[in-house]
Amino acid sequence: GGSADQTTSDGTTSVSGAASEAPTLRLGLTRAITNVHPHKGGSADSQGSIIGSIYEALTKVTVDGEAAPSLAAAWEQLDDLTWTFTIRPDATFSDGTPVTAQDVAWNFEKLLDKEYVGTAGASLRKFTSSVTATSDDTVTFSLAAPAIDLPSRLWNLYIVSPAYAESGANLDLTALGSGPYVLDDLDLENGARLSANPYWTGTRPDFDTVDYLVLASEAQRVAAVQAHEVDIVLNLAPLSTDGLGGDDSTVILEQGAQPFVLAINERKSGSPLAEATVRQALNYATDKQSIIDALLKSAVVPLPGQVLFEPYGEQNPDLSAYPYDPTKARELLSEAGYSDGLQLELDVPSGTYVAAEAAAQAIAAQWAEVGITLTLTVTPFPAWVERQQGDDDQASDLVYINWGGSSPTDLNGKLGPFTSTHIQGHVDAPNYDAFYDQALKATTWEERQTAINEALRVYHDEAHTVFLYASPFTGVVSKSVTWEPRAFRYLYAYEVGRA
Amino acid sequence: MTETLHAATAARGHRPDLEPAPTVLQIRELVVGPRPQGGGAATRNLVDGASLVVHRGEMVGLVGESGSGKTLTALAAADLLPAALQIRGGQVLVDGVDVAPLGRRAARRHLSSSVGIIFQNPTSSLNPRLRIDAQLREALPRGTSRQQRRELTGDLLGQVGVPNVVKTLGAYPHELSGGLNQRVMIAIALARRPGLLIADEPTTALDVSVQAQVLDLIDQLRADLGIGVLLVSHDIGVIADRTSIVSVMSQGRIVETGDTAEVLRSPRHDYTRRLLAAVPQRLAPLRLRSAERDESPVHLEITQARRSFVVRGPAGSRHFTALDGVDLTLRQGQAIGLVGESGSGKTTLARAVVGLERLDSGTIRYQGQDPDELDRAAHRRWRRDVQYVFQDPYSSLDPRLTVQQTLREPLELNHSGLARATVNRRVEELLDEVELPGAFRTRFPSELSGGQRQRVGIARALASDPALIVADEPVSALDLSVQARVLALFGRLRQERALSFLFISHDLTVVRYLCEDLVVLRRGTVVEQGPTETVLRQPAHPYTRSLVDAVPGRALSTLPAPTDALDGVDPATREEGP
Amino acid sequence: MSNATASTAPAGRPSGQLRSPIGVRHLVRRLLTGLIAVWGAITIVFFALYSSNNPVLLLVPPDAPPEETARLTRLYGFDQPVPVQYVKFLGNVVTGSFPDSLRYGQDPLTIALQKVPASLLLGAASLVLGVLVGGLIGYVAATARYAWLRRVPLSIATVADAVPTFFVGMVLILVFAVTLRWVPTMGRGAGGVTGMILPTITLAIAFVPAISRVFRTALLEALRADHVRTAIAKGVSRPMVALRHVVANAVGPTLNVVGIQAGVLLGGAVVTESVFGWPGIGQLSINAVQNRDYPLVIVCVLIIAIGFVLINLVVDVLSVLIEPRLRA
Amino acid sequence: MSTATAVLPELDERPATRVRRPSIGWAGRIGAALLVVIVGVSLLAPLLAGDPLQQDLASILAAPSRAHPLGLDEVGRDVLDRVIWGGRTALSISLTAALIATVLGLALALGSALFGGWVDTLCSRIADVQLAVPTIVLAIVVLAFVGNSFVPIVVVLVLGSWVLTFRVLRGHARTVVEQQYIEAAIVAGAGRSALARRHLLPSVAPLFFVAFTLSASSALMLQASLGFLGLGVQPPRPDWGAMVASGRDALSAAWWVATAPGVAIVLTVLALQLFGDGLAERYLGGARNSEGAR
Ligand SMILES: Nc1ncnc2c1ncn2[C@@H]1O[C@H](COP(=O)(O)OP(=O)(O)OP(=O)(O)O)[C@@H](O)[C@H]1O
Ligand SMILES: Nc1ncnc2c1ncn2[C@@H]1O[C@H](COP(=O)(O)OP(=O)(O)OP(=O)(O)O)[C@@H](O)[C@H]1O
Ligand SMILES: [Mg+2]
Ligand SMILES: [Mg+2]
Repeated sequence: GGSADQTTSDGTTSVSGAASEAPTLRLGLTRAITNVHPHKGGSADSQGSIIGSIYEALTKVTVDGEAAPSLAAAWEQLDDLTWTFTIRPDATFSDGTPVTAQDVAWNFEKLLDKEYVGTAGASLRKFTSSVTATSDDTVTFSLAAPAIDLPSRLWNLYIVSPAYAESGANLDLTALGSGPYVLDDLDLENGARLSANPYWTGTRPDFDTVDYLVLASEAQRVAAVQAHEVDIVLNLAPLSTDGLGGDDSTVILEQGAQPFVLAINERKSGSPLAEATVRQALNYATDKQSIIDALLKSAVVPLPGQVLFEPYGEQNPDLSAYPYDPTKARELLSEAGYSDGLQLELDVPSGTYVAAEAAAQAIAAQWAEVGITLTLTVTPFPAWVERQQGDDDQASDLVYINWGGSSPTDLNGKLGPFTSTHIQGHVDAPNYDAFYDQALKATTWEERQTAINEALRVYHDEAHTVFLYASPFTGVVSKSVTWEPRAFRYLYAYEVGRA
Repeated sequence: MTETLHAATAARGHRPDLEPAPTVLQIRELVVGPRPQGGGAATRNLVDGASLVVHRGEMVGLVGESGSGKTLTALAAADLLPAALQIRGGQVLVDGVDVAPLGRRAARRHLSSSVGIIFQNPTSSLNPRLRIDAQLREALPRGTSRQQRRELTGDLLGQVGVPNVVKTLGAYPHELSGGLNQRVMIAIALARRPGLLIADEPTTALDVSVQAQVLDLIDQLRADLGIGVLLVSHDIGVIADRTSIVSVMSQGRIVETGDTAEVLRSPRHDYTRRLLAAVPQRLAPLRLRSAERDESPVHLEITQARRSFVVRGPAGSRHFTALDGVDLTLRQGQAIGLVGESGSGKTTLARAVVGLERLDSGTIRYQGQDPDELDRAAHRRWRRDVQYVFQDPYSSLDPRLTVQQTLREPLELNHSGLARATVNRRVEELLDEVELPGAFRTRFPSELSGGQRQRVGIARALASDPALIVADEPVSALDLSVQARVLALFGRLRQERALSFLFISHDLTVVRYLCEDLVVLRRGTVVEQGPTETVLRQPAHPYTRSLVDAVPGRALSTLPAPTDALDGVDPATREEGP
Repeated sequence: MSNATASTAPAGRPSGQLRSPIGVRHLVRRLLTGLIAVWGAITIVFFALYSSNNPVLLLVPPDAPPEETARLTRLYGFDQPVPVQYVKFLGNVVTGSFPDSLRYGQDPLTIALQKVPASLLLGAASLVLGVLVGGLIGYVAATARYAWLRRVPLSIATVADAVPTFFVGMVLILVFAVTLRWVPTMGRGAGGVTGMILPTITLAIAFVPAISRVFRTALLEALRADHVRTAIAKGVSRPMVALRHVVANAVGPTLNVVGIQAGVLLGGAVVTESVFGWPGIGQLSINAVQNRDYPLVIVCVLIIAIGFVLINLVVDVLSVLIEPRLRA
Repeated sequence: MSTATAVLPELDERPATRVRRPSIGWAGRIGAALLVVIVGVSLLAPLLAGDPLQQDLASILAAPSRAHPLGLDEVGRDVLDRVIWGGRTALSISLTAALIATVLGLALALGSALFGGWVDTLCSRIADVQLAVPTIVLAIVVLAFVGNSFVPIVVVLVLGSWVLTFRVLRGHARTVVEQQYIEAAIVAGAGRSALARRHLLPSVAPLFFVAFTLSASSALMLQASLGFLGLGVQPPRPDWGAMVASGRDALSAAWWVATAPGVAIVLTVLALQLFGDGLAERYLGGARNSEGAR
């Protein structure tokens, strides 16, 4: 069983004092839950963590970023376009029925159906022709394009009981999976209660019941930590962690897995941002380091001139960060004909990213020095999405965003959002698009890395985004529990142990 | 004449020949003033050394102008002064007991069982939220058993002449008429069998006919139960009819006390004399045009006027017919008095005449024409010709306008071409006409007394140089003395200008003074009309008769009439502005 | 006038027997005006919502092709002209069948109704607390013997009136939950009943000032009323005068204000619920707005407006019950 | 000449004195003084305060000191400067909104009172609609969907506060219309416009100012709440509500960041309310005390 290996506590979450016998594990989520649909994806900060605790996918991603067995005990690549996965024999849904290959194939059939509500299949459809049950415990993937990292592309395509799904259950709000927990109670605004799955055959998790609590604002998170109302909470602003920690809890303040950038809208009619020199100027005008030092407590590094960075991505060693050089920025601007300054607009999704508003205001102040007037618009995340997904002219010039994969090998997640075709993106980067496509379809790891390096170089040279810094990975973990921090922020209940 | 008066007073409990009955109330040198507020200097005393005695079985009258301190004296006797006031000196003995040294609780206990008190407005004196039954029970002496209470409440209501006892017990005050509520109040006052009943203007808020009934009841209870009554009133007629002893109050002092008949016949104090002079019963009627009356052209003709109102309540709406086919003809120069009980439709009719109210059906023709059918210019002329004088001199003047602004309004609106100087001259003339000094021009209504305000109201009506004045109870909100002066003003206007008058009043004596013709309205229909004297002497309709009978002050008419009371009011003696 | 009313007084019935306290027609009329208000409310919201973008964009996965957007737009009917959508929408309201919540993927009415009990609980608790405290302050301010007692509590209430609900909530959390740890920061979870304390206080503070001011004024008015003098003259004991004749007569006007304050209560609930994470309709509506969940927003506003109308209807009926003068 | 006539004039009532209105009271005066200070400081912000956008990333969340009496905020801006400039934001928005709302309420109230009938019914129904949706809900919906810049915020605040003026003024205007002096003016020949000009407007004028102050206080409160919920003016423009919200995250580490603007809100709202109550006391015998009574 893939999930059998319980992580042991490392230095960060070492035991201290008497172990809590509290029956319930309390985990903080940072955003209201959208749904718990197994086929609609889900953010690590909200339902992603819940879904991963009640469902299993064929594979899972370990803390180290490797694809590991989960519902599939093993897999095999037969040729460039054919893979087989063998289902774990003791896998059982939480109603007691065994998980069969037919069940898995049914799920993928749904995911590959264009009309299906579950949207997580969208990227799968691009390279998969069909998924069929070839025996009682094997499913076979027939691909349309090579995918050498197929196992790590499957980790969040969860398998729901077909009988349950077809019984008319609302999968947005109820669940029946084969994971270590079952969903007892769900309140999308406030959280969920989980209890141990009686049919779970793997290692029994330490906690029989788990409360996921939505703590949607920084203040709520801080207050909950201070009042000892949660065992683990993530996504605190680095500055808020100052007074926290101590005898009974440990503070996490590390570099996270995803990059922060200011995504650029290059396709707005008449936008100065269509010119590479202007975009480069923006990069030179941004003093990443002082923001990191002031607002992020120096926990992260500036992006090395690319959106991938070690140890979470295939960094191009030849690139390095744009230095802070306002003089150069001003030169580039006047070169582009904007010596009199420039008016730009920056959208900041509110309550979504730690310290985002403060950082945006700091950037606005820095850019003001090279003659760029930056108008901020802080809007709730969904409003922001709506605007960003609209057409080019309606979307904002710039967007403060944390785009990145959900696992170390998730190339689609890590590089996809930066392409010209991405629905939230508004860049015009055909060269990058081509290299990205090559990387996706590569049949060898070397081929893939070469393409990635090229893509990253193009993105850097043409400055298709304003590279900021790695996202901070922050949180507070009570010393009554043990948890090995995951920089991708998934907070799976079964990974938390009693100290 | 003197004999009859004496007989009357004897019947009212004054027994000069016998040992004086025990006193139930004795007020000695009472001083009432504001409670000192935060160490502020002593302010004016509102009652300033009043003394008064009420014996068992006797009805004592307390009379005086408004604000003279009658109510405060009565309240002080029952220890019910408003929180801002206090007794500053003197003594109050109730049933021979000085209440001051008793302490709050004991005083309250003593007073509540020995003094019953009823007030001017019976409906607001009852708790609107409780049924009559509950309010009566509360008044019963402590220690009365449940069973007894149930019986006693019924008995009490029976005693005060409430017709349908069961229904009344279950009713809320707002469901009962004022007269009935006053009876309930009396029942409450009597519940603890007190020796003294204090009645503060018990009938002022009631209809004339109801007034008489309530006063009869009090009188009868006095005789039957032998209680002493302190009857506070500003109505000399009521005092004359009902009391054996009267105290006259002026500016916080009792200026004269004595046998009622004696005081009325030969008032010793100046103030009492003035009070008596202003009594409308004693004004000789104006007689202006009785001879040529029928020849003058018809000025105003009302035919079959009907008007009903939708009265909305939480339980739904119902129709109430205020005017039910009224016919009335007013000739040039004629003054018609319109009388009738409250709610009979007098005001509705008057407002319809001046166009403030629409009729449902019927017509009102002014000089043969329906104002609604007039063209613009003619309509304006009609507007100017027909003017209205309101009952309430307080709310009929805009508090934000000075006297001259108020008077300018009709001048500016109706004669828009007038030069400023002309307007100002007209204002002066108008003030002169209503006997107000020119210096009053710049005053605001709040700086005027009621009588002065009413004069401004009259001047405003005169400003448009009208031909017909409709006056709706123009004097009933005024003090007697003021009332007399305003009536004199109306009389003079009638003499000097060729005005037609529609004069509304519930007071027959007022109408008798001013109008030679009378129309009696009842429930929206005219029940009787004709020359005033005729109608009053030989009322044909029983309703008219009851109205005439109910007029208080029968005793006054037996006094020698000071015939010339108002004839010679001299404009030169009008008051000066400060 | 009084004669006229006397003649229409209800026929004699023994006291104590129940009368219909309020006319059915009156109730119906109030209900109708209430419905008009509700209709107006949701219409405003409808047009506010539909004047903005196409919410379907939210449902479209990032890497979906443009056809996907068009398909979902058609599916949800956002492509139709606004009047058509409006008529359809009114039809939905009347039949109570709304399009599925975009976020919950199910009938928004069910979801919203599930949140109502929590809101009711919070609202009722703070109403009781607010009325008690406000009433007490008003009573003291009107009747206390000492000037400081008449002034100080009322002044505190006046100052409290100037403190925004969110600030109250924030300070209460900092002091009582974080620093003193007497109560939980959140309205639910492990907290149980103790979790209710802070939100209840916060919400109550929002309308204590109004209640105390109005109750004070009503009391002063009732104290001045003639019938109080009658009661004292009758020899009714002081506490009974205070209770039956003064306080009872001051309740009516105060109740009216409670009705008007219902809006404050509901609005305050929105802020309070989201500050404390109280799982009620207020929190749901803010989240629905932030998630651009159109059907759910409409249903939330609908429920809040109906709540307001119902509260006022109840106030109406209560006023008539305690205020016989209002009965015909 | 008879005795009666000689004495009559003397009897003619008590001396008439100019009735003095009650003053706005000590609380009203405190409110007025506070208001003068707040408005004055806001007007003089360019002279009194430094640049509210000036950042010092090196010393964020610095505690109050001589140089920065109220400390620095989460991006190292001077909190005092921001509070002062925030006053300009708060006052400009809420006073504009209150002015529009009061004028609107006045116009509708006068229309209702003068025309009565269906005009009155219509206006009252609209007011009912407005009351049935708590302003904050309406504001959240409108701002979230229409966007939050100056104009929509003002519109929302107007929507939220015109009813107050309307109800108070309508009630008052209706009692005025029922006064006999209005009928007297009609009899004297006044039409609707003359009534409005000569009698109604002067009589509601003081109330207008009362309503304006109280509307301004409720608008300010609402505007602060919107700022707190992130629906106010956009950063970095200083806004009290938004400052409280961002300071709230660091409340236990740097209490001054949230407290200073919070206290500013309370003081300003309080000043407006005290002043408004004072005016109400003076002109109405307490408008807010009888709120909803009519
Ligand atoms: N609570 C009070 N505080 C201050 N002054 C008062 C108070 N009550 C009455 N007064 C004043 O005391 C004086 C006497 O009042 P009182 O009510 O006794 O007059 P009255 O003779 O009964 O007059 P009316 O005939 O109008 O009833 C008046 O000038 C009145 O203004
Ligand atoms: N606008 C109105 N709406 C409803 N009912 C009205 C209205 N005006 C008058 N009424 C009713 O019509 C009836 C007649 O009223 P009106 O004022 O004409 O009587 P009145 O004879 O002048 O009485 P009073 O002597 O009390 O002044 C009363 O019962 C009154 O309640
Ligand atoms: Mg009196
Ligand atoms: Mg009348």
